[in-house]
Amino acid sequence: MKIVYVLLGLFIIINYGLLQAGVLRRITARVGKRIGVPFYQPYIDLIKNYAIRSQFSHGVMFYLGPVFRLSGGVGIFLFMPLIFGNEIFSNYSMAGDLILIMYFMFIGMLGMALGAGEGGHPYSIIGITRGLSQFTTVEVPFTLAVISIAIQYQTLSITEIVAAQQGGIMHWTLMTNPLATGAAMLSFLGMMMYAPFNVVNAPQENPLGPPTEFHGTFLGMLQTNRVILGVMEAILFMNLFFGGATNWGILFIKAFLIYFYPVFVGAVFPRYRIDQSIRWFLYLPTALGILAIIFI
Amino acid sequence: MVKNAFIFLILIGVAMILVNLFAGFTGNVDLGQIANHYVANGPAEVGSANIVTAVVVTYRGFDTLGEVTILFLSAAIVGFFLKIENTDNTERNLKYTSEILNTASQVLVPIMILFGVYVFINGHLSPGGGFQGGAIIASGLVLMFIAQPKKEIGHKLINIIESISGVGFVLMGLAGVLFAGGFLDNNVIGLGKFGTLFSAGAIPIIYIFVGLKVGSELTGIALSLKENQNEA
Amino acid sequence: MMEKLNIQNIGLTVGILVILVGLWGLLTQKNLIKIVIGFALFDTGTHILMVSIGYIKYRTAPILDEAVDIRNAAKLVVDPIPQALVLTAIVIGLGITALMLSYVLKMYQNKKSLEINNYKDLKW
Amino acid sequence: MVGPIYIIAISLGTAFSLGFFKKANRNISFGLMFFAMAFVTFISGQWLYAFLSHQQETIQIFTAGFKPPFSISLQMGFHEAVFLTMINVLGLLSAIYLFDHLKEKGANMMMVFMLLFMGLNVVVMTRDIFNLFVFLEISSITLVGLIILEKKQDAISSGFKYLIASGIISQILLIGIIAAYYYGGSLFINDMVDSNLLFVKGGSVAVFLILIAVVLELKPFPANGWALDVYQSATPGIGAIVSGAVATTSLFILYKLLPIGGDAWLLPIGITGVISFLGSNFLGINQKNANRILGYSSIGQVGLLMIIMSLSKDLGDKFEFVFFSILISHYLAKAGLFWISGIINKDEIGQWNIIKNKPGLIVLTGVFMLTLLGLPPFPSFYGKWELIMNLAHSGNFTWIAIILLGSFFEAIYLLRWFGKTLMNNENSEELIVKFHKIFPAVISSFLILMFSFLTARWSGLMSVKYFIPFAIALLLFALDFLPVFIKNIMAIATVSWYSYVLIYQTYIPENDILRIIFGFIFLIGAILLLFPGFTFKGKRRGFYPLVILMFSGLAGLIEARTTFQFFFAWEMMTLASYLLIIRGKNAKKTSFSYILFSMAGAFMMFIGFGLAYFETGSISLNALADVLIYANWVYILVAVGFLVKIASLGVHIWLPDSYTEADDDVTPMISSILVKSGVFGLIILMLSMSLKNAASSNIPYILGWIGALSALIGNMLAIYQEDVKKLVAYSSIGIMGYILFGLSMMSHLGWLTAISYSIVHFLYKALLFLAVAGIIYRTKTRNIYEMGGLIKRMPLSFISVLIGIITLAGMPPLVGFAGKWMFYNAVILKGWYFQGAIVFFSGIVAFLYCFKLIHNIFLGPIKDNHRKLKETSVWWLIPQFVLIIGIMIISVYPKIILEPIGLYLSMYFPGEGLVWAGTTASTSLGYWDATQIMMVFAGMFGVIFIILFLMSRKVQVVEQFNIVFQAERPERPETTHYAHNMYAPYNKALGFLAAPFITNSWEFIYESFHAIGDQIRKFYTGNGQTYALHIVMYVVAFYLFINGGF
Repeated sequence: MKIVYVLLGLFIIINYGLLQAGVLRRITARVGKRIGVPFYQPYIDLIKNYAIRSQFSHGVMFYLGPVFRLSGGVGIFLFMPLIFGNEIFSNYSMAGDLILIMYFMFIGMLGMALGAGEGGHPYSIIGITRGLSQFTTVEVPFTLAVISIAIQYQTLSITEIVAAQQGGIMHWTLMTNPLATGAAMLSFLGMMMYAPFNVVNAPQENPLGPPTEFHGTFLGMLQTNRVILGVMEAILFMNLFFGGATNWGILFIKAFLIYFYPVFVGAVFPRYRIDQSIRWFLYLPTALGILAIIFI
Repeated sequence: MVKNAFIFLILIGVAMILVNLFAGFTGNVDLGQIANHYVANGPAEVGSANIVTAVVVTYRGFDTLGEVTILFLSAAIVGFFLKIENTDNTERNLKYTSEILNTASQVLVPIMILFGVYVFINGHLSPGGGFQGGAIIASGLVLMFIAQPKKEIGHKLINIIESISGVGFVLMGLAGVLFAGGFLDNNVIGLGKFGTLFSAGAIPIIYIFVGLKVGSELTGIALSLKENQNEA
Repeated sequence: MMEKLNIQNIGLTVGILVILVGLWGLLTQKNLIKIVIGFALFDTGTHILMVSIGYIKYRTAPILDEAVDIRNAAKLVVDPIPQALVLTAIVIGLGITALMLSYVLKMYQNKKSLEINNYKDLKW
Repeated sequence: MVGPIYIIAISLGTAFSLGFFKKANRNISFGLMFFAMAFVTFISGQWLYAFLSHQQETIQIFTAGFKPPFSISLQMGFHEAVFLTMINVLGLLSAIYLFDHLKEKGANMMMVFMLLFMGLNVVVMTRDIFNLFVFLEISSITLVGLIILEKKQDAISSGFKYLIASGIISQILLIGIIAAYYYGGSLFINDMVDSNLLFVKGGSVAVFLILIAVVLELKPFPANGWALDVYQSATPGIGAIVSGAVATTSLFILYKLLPIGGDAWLLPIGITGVISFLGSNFLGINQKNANRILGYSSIGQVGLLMIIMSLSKDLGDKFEFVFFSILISHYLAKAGLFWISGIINKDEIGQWNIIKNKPGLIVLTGVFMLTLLGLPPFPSFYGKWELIMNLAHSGNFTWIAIILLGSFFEAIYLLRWFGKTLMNNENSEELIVKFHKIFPAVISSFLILMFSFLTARWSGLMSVKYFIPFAIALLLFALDFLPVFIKNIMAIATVSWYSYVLIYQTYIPENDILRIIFGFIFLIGAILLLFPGFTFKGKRRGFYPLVILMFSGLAGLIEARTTFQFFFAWEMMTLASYLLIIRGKNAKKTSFSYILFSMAGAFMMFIGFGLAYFETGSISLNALADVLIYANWVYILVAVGFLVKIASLGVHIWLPDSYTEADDDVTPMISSILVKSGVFGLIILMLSMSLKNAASSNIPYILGWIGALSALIGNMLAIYQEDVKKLVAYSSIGIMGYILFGLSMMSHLGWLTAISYSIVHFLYKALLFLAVAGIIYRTKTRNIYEMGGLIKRMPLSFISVLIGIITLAGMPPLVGFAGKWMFYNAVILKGWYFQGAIVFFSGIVAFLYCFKLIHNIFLGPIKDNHRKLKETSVWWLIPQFVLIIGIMIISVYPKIILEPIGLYLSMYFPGEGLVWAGTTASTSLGYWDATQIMMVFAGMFGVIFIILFLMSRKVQVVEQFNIVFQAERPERPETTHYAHNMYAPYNKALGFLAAPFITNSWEFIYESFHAIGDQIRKFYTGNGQTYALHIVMYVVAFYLFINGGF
């Protein structure tokens, strides 16, 4: 029975994610004084990709790469409690806590990396090395923030963290532990890989970055994953710092706002070189994280 | 020069040590207990009129054996060391020696050898002994080398004498172990009458061996050195 | 002063001086032969010390001939032991000196030099 | 029995009568001489036997039939018998060794040769000091004679130097003797001891002169330039005599005359010994000339023996054991090395590698050098142990420090020399080994082995069962001619039997979790890692004995209950692993640094044990818990030994190259098994010292930081490696730091993490190294950018590496995640946030090299020369898949290892720990259900895979386009390959963290040692006169020192 609700939740998340993506693309277009695509464009892309008949593969790992990738995204969804106080939509979060989710992000990356790697195109591997390199330092402030809130709430279980934040905006981590929130939100920029940290799979230049190796169904899976992953990371931050959500409406609003923030930053700031971004995460965000641990 | 000054300082240190060494020296007034024993009982125990000889040959005979060995060794080493590799030493032109020296040596050498023999035979009665006698004999022979450089004396004879006397010495020592109190005890053939030539047990015999050995060894050394000299 | 100036002390002093002279020669001379001579002097100095240690005033050599009567010989003769020892020591010194000289001879034959500074092949 | 006097009589008689045969056939004279010496040896041996077997009284032999002091008397007692036997045996062996020399040089030299030993015999026996002087002269004159056995120019000049020096010394002795006669009235040593010489004015100076002469006979540093020249220039056969027989005799003289000086002289002698020991060993580091090194080492050893002699009071009844065990080892080993040097006949130690293809000679050299170093199982090891422990017992830690420091200097040059000996040589000149030259060395090595056994039994520290491994090793060595296949089977059988006896029969009944775990890692792991051995062709000479020794050493660690057993096993394991590593083709330099670090660590541990013994008076390991006053010291000292083994930051520089250069199947052994010995040691140490007493509670904090930093630096360095083995090696440093951090948290979870993680690390590190080795076995290259695309050729290896890195990176659902999860909880509970953060950061950094590893080997386009490759040999794959199965089981059901360990730990950390509800483990912070995660993941993965499969019809596989090079450069094209210098931007950003400043600083220290030594040794000007001056200066300085001049 639970499996049904889990799939339902997944369905909701995917649709929401697609819409959100379309809307945000439109907003950024307007910021850039352009008309932009219709908000349902992501649906079209997705359907088109899944519908493409011709398939090329470079080998087993190339074939399995997207599977790994999507498993990573779906896995995060599966182990994340969505709606607080709602047994149905707490998914499989009883199987593991915050740490599990943090480490589940890696599986997707690894799968992507392996898959693209077998493609054999040097640009994809260059993109992967960049991505991994940036990722290592992005994680540092986030880890510090997590430790900080773990000290604060004396738990690593997301459900309990959310529970501790109930009862008004003043109880949110945002208020009770602003330093940790700051550090985490800065590293969130890096996780979402919008500008200035999007040199990894730079979308404007062609062809660069792992996704360009894939097409058709493979690419469709990657897109699906990106949608799910984006939303889920937003939800993760919502749960950790913004008091979680007690119903779908709040979830959508909070998720949208949290997701909008890196897009906004990306629309405003130019892009970093990879070594610059690596260092950047070790300066201000890490400092914030350390302070968050000291002044908890 | 600085180095020498430094060495001078060091030597002052040495001098200080030696002075301290004899700081407690107050001339003897009487014989020590051991010396006393030697002088008092020497005649009875060893039967040699020359107490020094008694000490050298019997009481501390073992030292003497070692001493002979040392001479023997240095002779052997020098002999080995200075052996002429190139046997064609014919072109060595040696100093011409004067007629006087030549003639004199012919007279003197036998007398010197005879005197040497006398000295070591009477070692237990009068001053002297094997070493002195041997040295005299050797000097006689050295005189002969100087007088007649051309005259060749084979090492073989010297070696034979050396070996015989050496083995004889050791055998006398063993005789001491077998027939008397211990190694090199001279009391193997009776002490004889005190103060006569045939007295003091084995001492004269040992001294004969020592004399021959020392003589031959010193000669050997001199001979090797001579064969090496080559001033052209 | 006078009683300090007896044969023994003279002997000791001379011995020490000879030893020092020998050492000086041994340590400062550059000529191999002179070094050997220095060593021989050192040797001799030691021998002088030995003999003079055994000496006793107004006494004669430890040979019991008609000059010395056997009954109270112990009152009449000097200590025989140092004399015996010095005899041995002299012979040993002789042997070593002979060896040294033959070495010098050989070194000279090989390098045609008596300068000790020329024999520093092995070092450090 | 034949009286000792016949020793003299026969030698002299024969020597004199040799004159008859001068011209005759030289074989006759040699035969005579040899027979005489053999008989002399027989006499002394017979007396020794008499003293050992039944209560033989010490006897006096009076010459001339008068009692001493009136005549010269000889003494034959137990000590005399021992020394005489040693000297004469050496004489006999040297006679054999020098056979052709003596025969060529003729009767004169034969006389000289045998009279040397006659002289030494008398010197040992005589009780009359003037007589001693005379026969000392004999021995020095004969020595001078033998020096010029070969009339080489430098031999002659060094002989002259020797004459001058020994002349001065003997004159000093003579003056002393005559003065002593005047003041004491006797030349009989016993009388001199009884007399009141020391208290007469001037008498003390006489004693001083006598003793200083004896000391000078021992060639004390720095007044020993002449002796060194002799060692260097004389034929090695003579060197053997000088350091074996003459030095031994001089020691006995000191032992005989020291009572005259009384106790007041013990300290000065000890100080002289210290100066010699430290000085000459320190200068030895700079030497290149084999014989001269041996000279330095002999002088050092004599210094050590002088120290021991001066400490006889503190050593008490152990004195004889210590003295003789060290003396005999030195005497045999040094002589043996001189003989080998004579066979090799090369001055420069760099040229010694011509024995590369002579295994026999290599083994001999190894035995001798390791004996000198006092490594187990050789006699000096027990001697050193007793020495240090007894000194510790009486609290002489200055002496301990000095002794160990000197031994370390000695280790430096001897081991470097040994390394050079094994260098692979280009010059193909063949070495001819005459039988009569090798024979003495063989005999002495046999004697060494015999004495190893005897000393071990006498020391009473070893029970017979400790010799089983050696027996097996010797057996394997004897069977070395067999092909690898059979020997491998034998080795596996041995280890299996061992593990059966230890684990199944001992620990499981005792339910001793810790020992079960490490027994499993050490022994079962050994069985697995021996399988690849089947792929090796040929003989692999000497490999299997070492392997057996290493693993039995590891087993000994688990077995050990006393500090001695522990130290023994530790040293043995270190030694064996060193010899295994050095077998690698280019492993000489790196194995040198490995053994140096290990020995330094071992010495520290040694001092630590000594300190503990000093306080508790017990050598039981548990007694460490009772150390209170010096707890911090003991803790640090012992811990350093273990930190070296797990290559913590600061002492890690030996590890990467050693792992890289070792044979491909040795690397997994050391990297996944051997390092765990350090972990085990730390656990033992912490269990007894951090838990049971609070005295040293702050040290774990420091260790924690060290661990965190090693984790960071290890991983950082791993990223940039282009050599695949080196990459994995550096990651080992990181993981070990991680384990160290877990242990030093001193909490239940921390320890649970560390211990379970050492199992996991064993599994995946062995897996990775085996896979990598299997790949290298095929590709014949270690450069990672020369591989690629191998997934199609070696799918099985790919699976191994994939599993390996997923576990290493700690991703769910595999068991690596268990470590990370417990770790978070432990860190947050413990409150070590920043160290924790560093460790997590390094954990993420680990991704970079994990990906590099798997991608650059298996993915991307394949290289042209690899298109034909096959999957690697099955012998590499079998252990890999056993390990994979292990990982999988633990991943699905981690409870099976975590729960028992938890139970075991709750003995020490009650209250905390994991709470198990079904398959869910939970702490006060979080929860985690490995089984469920695994199921969810599997289900999800399967579903998605099926979806993809259904949606993607008629997939056509296409080759990659070979566009891996951005542009060809004529030289080193790989630099433009994308896989070369993969993480350049990362290096640009954070490269400073990987700067090799630690390596540089260590090298700086090493270099400056050399520089200093180079300056110091300049005072050996090579001028005989200067050496004479040194002697005189030494005397004066010593005099001033004695009389408080300064």
